[in-house]
Amino acid sequence: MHVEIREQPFDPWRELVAYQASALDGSADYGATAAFVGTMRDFNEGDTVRAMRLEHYPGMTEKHLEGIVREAVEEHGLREVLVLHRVGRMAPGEPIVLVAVWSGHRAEAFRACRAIMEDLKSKAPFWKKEDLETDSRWVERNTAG
Amino acid sequence: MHVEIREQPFDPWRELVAYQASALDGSADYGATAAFVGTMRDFNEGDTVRAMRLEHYPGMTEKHLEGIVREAVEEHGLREVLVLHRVGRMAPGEPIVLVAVWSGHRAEAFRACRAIMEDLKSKAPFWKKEDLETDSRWVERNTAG
Amino acid sequence: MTITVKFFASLRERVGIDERRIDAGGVSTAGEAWSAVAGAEPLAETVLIAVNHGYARADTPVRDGDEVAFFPPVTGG
Amino acid sequence: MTITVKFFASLRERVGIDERRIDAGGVSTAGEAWSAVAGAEPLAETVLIAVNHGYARADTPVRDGDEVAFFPPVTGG
Repeated sequence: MHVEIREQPFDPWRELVAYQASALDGSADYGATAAFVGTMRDFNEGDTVRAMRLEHYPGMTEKHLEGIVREAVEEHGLREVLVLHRVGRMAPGEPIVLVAVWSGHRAEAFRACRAIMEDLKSKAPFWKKEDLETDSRWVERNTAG
Repeated sequence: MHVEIREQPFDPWRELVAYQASALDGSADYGATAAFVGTMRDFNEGDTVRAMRLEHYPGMTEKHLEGIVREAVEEHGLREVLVLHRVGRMAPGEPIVLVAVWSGHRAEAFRACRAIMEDLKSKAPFWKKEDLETDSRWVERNTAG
Repeated sequence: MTITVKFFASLRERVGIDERRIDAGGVSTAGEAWSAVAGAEPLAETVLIAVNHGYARADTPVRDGDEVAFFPPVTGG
Repeated sequence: MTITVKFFASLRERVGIDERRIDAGGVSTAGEAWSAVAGAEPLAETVLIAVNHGYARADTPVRDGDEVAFFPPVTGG
């Protein structure tokens, strides 16, 4: 299991491949991999977004994400989990979050990947501030899953 | 949208990255990517599996998968979809199927990725025959999602 | 004036036929195409049927030029 | 004998404070830690509270050495 906060842009698929190679290389005991990537859009609530700043609570954020992952592993019997989340200043098109889950069968993989994302969005301490054309604003609330 | 049957092993994550680069390059109008990869396991129903042969119905399989994808795009308002499925002789650890979905928000991406996989597993004409230690057998039924 | 009949996977092995062209005369449904090729072997409930690459039933009409396929439950993915 | 109080995101901007250490004397709950730093500004229902990196409530006890944080609804992912 691995959870990490990144201050620099990352390629989520390259990270997934590298993690799979290191944590699962040579094993053929998992049948399902489910992955989700959230990407920064250039448009939100009717406005063009030029850039975004993602703030987090160092220490609590990592601890909370590790708790989410541990719970998911126990509940769904997962083989491996990788969670990466960007913080700092970022541009449209850049990945914000990667959640990847490896398990024996597809039902657990789908359920766990989604459960981790929902918990992350509703409880992990991250906050987005968007730079619009002329001013900036805090995103007030995440949409329901 | 792209659907393809492959007779040779493929790297699903490399395919996903290549497809995203060609079909979605430069756009920041999607916020969510959900992907599923099914991998051949070396163990099934209590037996060690040495190899597998995947048979399909050329013509009908592609047509059915294209129908599934078209329906998912309409129902969930997807931005892009990529479906690759292996056929022929394969070894444990090799990817069998990739379903990748791009959409505006995460709810549609998760739902559509799973819906495409469930439909594929329950209706697309593919059949698996497993080579065990001493004999071979047809897989009789897919597990429920 | 022919109908193409195909069998897949375990059903192909059991019936012992991959593909056969039959005379369309006297064959008006998918079920009749089965009987024309498989003879006395009954068409089991679990067998899936496709006509021209779309799912069908034993009573689905078939005609000259059609392709009828029979196969066991699918196990892809 | 101190408690560390932190504010994040829009709440940090509104209160105008990032982090402050306060005397633990006379502060026995997270809500009292808020009042000790934010003064008359009421602790809104929507504000989330954490004590030592775990979610808490206004009446959660705090003591010397604890870290108490206040922040708006989270918007990650």
